[in-house]
Amino acid sequence: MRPFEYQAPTSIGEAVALLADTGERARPLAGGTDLLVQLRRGLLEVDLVVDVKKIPELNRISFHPVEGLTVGAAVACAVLCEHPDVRAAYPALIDAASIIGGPAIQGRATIGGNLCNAAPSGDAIPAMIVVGATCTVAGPGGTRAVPVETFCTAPGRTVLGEDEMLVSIRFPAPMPNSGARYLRFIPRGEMDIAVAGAGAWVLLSDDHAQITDARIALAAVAPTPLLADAAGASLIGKAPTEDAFAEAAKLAREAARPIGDVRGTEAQRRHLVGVLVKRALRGAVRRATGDLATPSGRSTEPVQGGRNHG
Amino acid sequence: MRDLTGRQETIKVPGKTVGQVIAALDAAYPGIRDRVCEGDRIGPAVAVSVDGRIAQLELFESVGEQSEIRFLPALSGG
Amino acid sequence: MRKKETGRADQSTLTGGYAVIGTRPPRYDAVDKVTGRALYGPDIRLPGLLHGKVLRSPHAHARILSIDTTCAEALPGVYAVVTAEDLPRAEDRRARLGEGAVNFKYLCDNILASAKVLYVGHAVAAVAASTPHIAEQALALIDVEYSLLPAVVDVLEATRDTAPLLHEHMGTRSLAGESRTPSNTASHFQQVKGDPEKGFAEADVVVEREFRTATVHQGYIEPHAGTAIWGADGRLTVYATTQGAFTARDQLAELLDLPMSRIRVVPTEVGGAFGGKVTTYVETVAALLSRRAGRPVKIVMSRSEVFLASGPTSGTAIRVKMGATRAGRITAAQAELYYEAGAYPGSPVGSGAGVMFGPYDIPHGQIDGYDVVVNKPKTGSYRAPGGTPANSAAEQVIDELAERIGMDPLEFRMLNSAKEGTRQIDGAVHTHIGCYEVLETAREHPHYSAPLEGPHRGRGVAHAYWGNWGAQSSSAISVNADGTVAMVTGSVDLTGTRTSLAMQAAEALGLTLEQIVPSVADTDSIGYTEVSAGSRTTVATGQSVVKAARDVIAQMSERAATLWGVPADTVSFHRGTFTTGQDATKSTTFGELAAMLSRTGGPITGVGNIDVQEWGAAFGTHIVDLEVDPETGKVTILRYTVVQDVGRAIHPSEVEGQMQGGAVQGIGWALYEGYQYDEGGQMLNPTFLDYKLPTALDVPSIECVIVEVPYPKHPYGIRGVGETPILPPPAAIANAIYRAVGRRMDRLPMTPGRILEKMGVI
Amino acid sequence: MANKTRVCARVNGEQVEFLCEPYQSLLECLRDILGLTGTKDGCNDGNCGACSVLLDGQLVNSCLVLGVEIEGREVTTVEGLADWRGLHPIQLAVVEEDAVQCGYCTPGILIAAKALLDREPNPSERRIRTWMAGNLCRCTGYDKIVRAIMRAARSCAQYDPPLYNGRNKARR
Repeated sequence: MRPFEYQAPTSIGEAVALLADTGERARPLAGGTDLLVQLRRGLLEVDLVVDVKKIPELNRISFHPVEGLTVGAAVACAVLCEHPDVRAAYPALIDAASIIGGPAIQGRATIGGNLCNAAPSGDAIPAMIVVGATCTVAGPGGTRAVPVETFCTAPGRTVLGEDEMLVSIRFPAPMPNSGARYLRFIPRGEMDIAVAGAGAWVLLSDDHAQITDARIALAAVAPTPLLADAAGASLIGKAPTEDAFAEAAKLAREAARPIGDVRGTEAQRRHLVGVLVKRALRGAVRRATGDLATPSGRSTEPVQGGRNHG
Repeated sequence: MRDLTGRQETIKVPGKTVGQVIAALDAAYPGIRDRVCEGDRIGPAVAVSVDGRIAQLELFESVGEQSEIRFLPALSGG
Repeated sequence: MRKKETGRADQSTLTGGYAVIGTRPPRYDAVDKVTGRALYGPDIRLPGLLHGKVLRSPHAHARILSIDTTCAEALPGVYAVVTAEDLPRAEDRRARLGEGAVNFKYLCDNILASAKVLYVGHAVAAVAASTPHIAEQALALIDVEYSLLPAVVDVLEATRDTAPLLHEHMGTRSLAGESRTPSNTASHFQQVKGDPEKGFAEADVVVEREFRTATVHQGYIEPHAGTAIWGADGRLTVYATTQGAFTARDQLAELLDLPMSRIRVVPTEVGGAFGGKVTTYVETVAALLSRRAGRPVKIVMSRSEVFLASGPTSGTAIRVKMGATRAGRITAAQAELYYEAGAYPGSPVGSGAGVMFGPYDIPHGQIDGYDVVVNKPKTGSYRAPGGTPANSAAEQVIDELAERIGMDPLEFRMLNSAKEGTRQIDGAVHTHIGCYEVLETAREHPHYSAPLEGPHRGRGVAHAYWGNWGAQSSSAISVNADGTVAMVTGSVDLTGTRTSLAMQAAEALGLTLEQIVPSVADTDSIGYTEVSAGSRTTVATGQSVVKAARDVIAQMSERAATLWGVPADTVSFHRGTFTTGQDATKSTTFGELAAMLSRTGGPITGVGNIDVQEWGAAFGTHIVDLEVDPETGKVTILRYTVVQDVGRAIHPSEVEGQMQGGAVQGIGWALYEGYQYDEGGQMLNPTFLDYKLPTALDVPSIECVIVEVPYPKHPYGIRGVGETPILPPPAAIANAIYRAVGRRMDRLPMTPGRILEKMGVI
Repeated sequence: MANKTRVCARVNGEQVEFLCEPYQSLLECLRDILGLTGTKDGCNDGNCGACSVLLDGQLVNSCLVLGVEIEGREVTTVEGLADWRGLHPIQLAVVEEDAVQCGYCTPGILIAAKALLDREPNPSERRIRTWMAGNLCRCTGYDKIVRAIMRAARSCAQYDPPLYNGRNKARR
C-alpha cells in the first residue's frame, strides 16, 4: 500500500483543520472497510488518513421520543444493531445495518461510512432515505444539514467539500401507524454486494385501511441510491393492497436506471426492483400494523429476498 | 489412426515387446510408428497400455501371446 | 462383502476386524493447526528475508517490445530485479510431471514471459526488496513496452480460423500427427467403440444437448507462496506450499538448469490445493531473486494474483447425444468436448472424456476431445480434473433420457450400470468396481423416498465415476528402542494423510497409533514420491508404508531368529508378537525385541519404495432437494446426501470430510462460481467478493453414506476417495432445478439470473 | 516515507510495544512484526475471514484494521486461545469433531466462533451458519465445523477464561 500519515484527532475542530490543510489528499477513516481496500487496490491515493473514531460526537447514539434519533458517523453497525431504542423504533435501519458484511465487517463498518463511500449499492442509504434522515456535515464555517437523498452525487462522490466531514445522521421520531422495511437481493446468503435493493416506508391511517404517506428508495439500480418519488406518491390515498404495491413496483421499475455488470444484468436488476419493492412494502405495512419483528442482532438471518422472506 | 488401418479398430500382430508390435504394425500400415513414437521413445502425447496397464517401459515393455495393446492420448489427472 | 455407514454411526460397524483401521482418532496435525503453530507457505520467516513481488501483464495478448528496470533497481530498499532474461532457456520438450505431460518451454514462459504475454496477470518481471511495500512501489517503476494483439477468451471462438493465434507455430496434434496449419486447437483425439450410427438407429429415444461451463478456480484459502535461499555454495533450498516436493524440485531443476542434488525442497503445511499446487509459479522466481540478492526471498501471491496467474480449470463447450430403447437400455453415446487449456496447451479434456460415460455399459460410442488455447491463465488440475463439466453434461442428458422413457432416474442408471469387465468407450476395461452397489444404496436411502412437498421444489440425482491413481511413493519406518516407530513419507499431507498412513502402518505392525510418529520428508530425505493428487496418497503411499512395515517385521524376525538360534523362516509375527514354530516356549513382543536391537546388530529401518500400477476406481451418487424462488431465481438447497464406494474407510471422519468438502465445491461450481471476462480478456471478478465460494450459510449439513466394496489388490481394500465427490453436484442440482421449475439448464454456474432467463421471467 | 509510529497494546494478555508504519495493517503487524503467524492472510480485503481477531472482544478482520489503531487496546489471536491449562474448549471441539482439514481457515474460524459463543452461549445451527458466513472454508463443506461449534457451546459453559501469567508467558 502507498505510504500515508495517520492522525486521530479528538475534536471535530481538529479533524476539520487537518482535512482543510491536506485538501483532497486526506480522507476520514471510520470503519475502514471500504477505505483501506480502496487504498490497497490503488483506487485511491492519500497522504493523510484522519481517524475520526476518537471524536465523541461521532461515536454517540442519542434517542429522544420527540427529537428522534442521532447516530454518530463512526458508530459501528454492530453497536447500532444492539441499541434497544434503535431496534424498537427504526427496524428498517437494522434491516440494512445488519446485512452489511458478516459480523467481522459489522464490528467496524458504519452507516456513515456507507453513506460517504457513496456506492450505488450501499444498503443503509435507501433505508435512511425512506425514513427521511438528514446528514449533519461539519466544515470550517460550522455545520450544515443535508438530506440523505441528496448526499450522494455520483458513484463514490458526495456533496462533502474537501474540508468537510460527516458528523452524524438525524432520524425523525417514528410516527404512529408508520413502518419501514429494507430488502436486497444477493446470490449467496450473506457477504455479497446487493444486486438490487429496495427500502419502503409507509404511514397508514389510524384504522390501517389507507396509506396516507409513503416513500420508496432503491439501491444498485442507478448511479446513486435513488428516491423513487412517483412510486411512493402512487400509494398515497390507496388501501395497502397487492394491487397498490404492484402499481408502485411498476413505477419504481420505470424510475430505475440500472446497468449490467459483473453482479447482474440490466434486465435482472429492473425485474428485481419490482420484486423487492413489493416485498419491502408488505414488510413496511406489517411493521406499521405491528406484526413484523426487528431482525435479531447483527448479521441476522438473511431477509434479502430469500425464500419465504419479506 | 483408423485412417491408416482402413478404419479397422483391432489388428492382430506378432511381437514380444511394445516396440516389436509397433514395428510389425508399421510394416502392415506404414506411418503408424511416426505417429506413436518420437525417436526411440513413445511420443509425449501418446500413452500405450498393455492389458489395461500403462506401459511404463514404453517400447521395451514385454507383451504376452494374447496381450491387448491400446494407444491412448496421454491424460492428466488431479 | 459390503458394509455401509450412514452419517456418523458407531465406529464398530466399520472396523471390519481391524484394530486401528476404521476408527476415528484425532489427527496428528490437529493441535498444531488449532493453536496457530502449524507453518504454511506464507509463514516462513528468516533472518535477512527479502520480499518479492511480481510485475504482471495488464494485457490479455501482447508482444513485449522492451522492459526497462533501471528506475526500479535504483529505488532504495530494492535488492534485485529479474526478467525472463535471467532464466536459462528451457528446451522445447515434454516430460511427464505430476500427472500430466509438461512442456518445459511453456512452463518456463508461463513463469516469466519472454516474447509475448498471453493473459492478464502473465508474469513479466519480479523485484526483491526489504519490505513488500517497497517491492510494490518498485514494480510501478518498471517500464514495459507492449504492442497489443487481439485476444480470444472463448473456447469456441478460439477454434475459428479467424481467431487470433496464441502460438504462431503450433499445429493441431493428434494420433494422426501434427498438422502444419497453425491453430489454437492444440490437440484433438477421438475414441470410438462399436458403431455409433448403428447404436443410435437402435434407439427409441435420442436426446442431444449442448452445454457451456465457466472457468473455475480451486479456491484454496492459502495463496501460493515460496521462499528461496540460494546459498553462496550454490545450493538452493526452497520452502514451498506444494502438493509434491519432488515434482516441485524437478521443475526447479529443469527451469534453473541445476542438478537435482543441488536443490532441496522443503514442503510446508499446505492451506488447500485441490490440484492447484502441482505446478510451481513463484518458487523459481524467488530462487532467481535470491541468487541475485544473495539473501533469502519470499514471494506470496495476493488473492487477485491467485485468480489471475495460477492454474484454474477449463471453461468448456460440450455436446452430448445419447440414445436408449423404451426398455431402458442405453444403445449409444456420443460427445464432443472443447476444453480451454488457457494460454498453453494441456487441458484435462482427456480425463473428462475418460470418465463421462464410465459408469455405464454402452455398446456403441464416440468421443471427440479438443484441447484449445485461449488468452486466460494456463489451466491446472482441479479435483477430478476435467471430470465435472463432462459429468454434468452426460448426467443431465441421462436424466432427460430416463424421463423421456418414463423410468426412475436411479433405476435407469442401475439397469445400465457398468460392472467388472465392462469395456468403456476409450477401450479401458473396468476391474472390480462398486458402481451398482452405490446406485442401489442411494435408491434404498430414506432421502430418496422421503416426501418433498411445496411448490418450486425438486429432487435431483447424479452419478459419477473417477478412475483414481497409483504411481510412485517412498517411505521409511525406523524402530526406536522403546518399541515406538518413526514413519517418514515423501507424500505432502493435504488433508490428514499423516494420520491415514500411520493408521495403515499401525495395523501392519500391530502397534497402537500413539506408538507411531509420522512425518513428511523434504527431497533430500526420502525416495521420489509423486504429488499428493489423484486420490492416490492414502492408497499408494499407504501401500508403501505397509511395505516398509513388512520390511521392519522381516528384519526383526531375523533378530529374533538370532536370539533364539532358530532359522529366520520359522519366525512368525502376529498382532505385535514374534513366535517360532521350532520352540513353543519362545515368544517376544515388538517392544521387547526393539529394546534388544542395539545388542543384535544395531538399528532397523524398513523401506517401502513402490510404484503402484493397479488401483481401484470410485463411484458416487448424490441426491439433492432444493427450492427455487420463482421471483428471484435464487436456489436454496434443502437436503443433500452423498453416497460413495471408498473400498474401505481407513478413517471414516476424514472420508466424510472428503465427501462433504468435495460436494460443497461441486455446489459452488453449480450455483455460484465462474470467471467473468470482458471482450478484452480482463477478468472482472478476481476477488472472493465477486468470485463466490459457498459460505456456511449456503449449504446444509451434507449427509454421507460410506459404501465399502473393497478393492482386492490393495492390502486393506481401499480406493481413492477425494476426487469423486466433486463430480455429481452440478448435474444433480440441474436435474433438481428441472423438477422444481420445469426448465433444463445448460450453463454453469446456474445463477439466479440464468434461472430467471430460462423461466422466461426476464 | 512516513516515520514509524510506536504502538503499545495488549496482545493475548501480554503488554507489547512495537514500531510500525502508519499504513501497515494489524494483520501485517501481528505476522511480520510480532511474529504471530497463526493469524492468516487469505484475501486481504475482508472477504475470507482467515485474519479474524478480537479487538477489545469485538470480532474484526485484522486486514481491515491499521496497526496504529490498536494503541492502548486489547487484541486476541488464535495463539491466545489455549493457555497453560491446555486447549480452549473451542479448539478441543474442533479437534474432536475432525473439523480441520488443511487448517488454514481454522484460526479465523476459532476466533469467530469464540466471538459468537461469548455473546450467545447456545446458538442454533442456523445462527451458527449465519454468523460464520464471513469465514470461508474450502475443505470441509462446513458440516464438521458447525458440529464442533455446537459441541463447544456445550463445554464452554463450565470454562474459565484463560489466565495470563508467568507460566503462560513462559509457555509461548
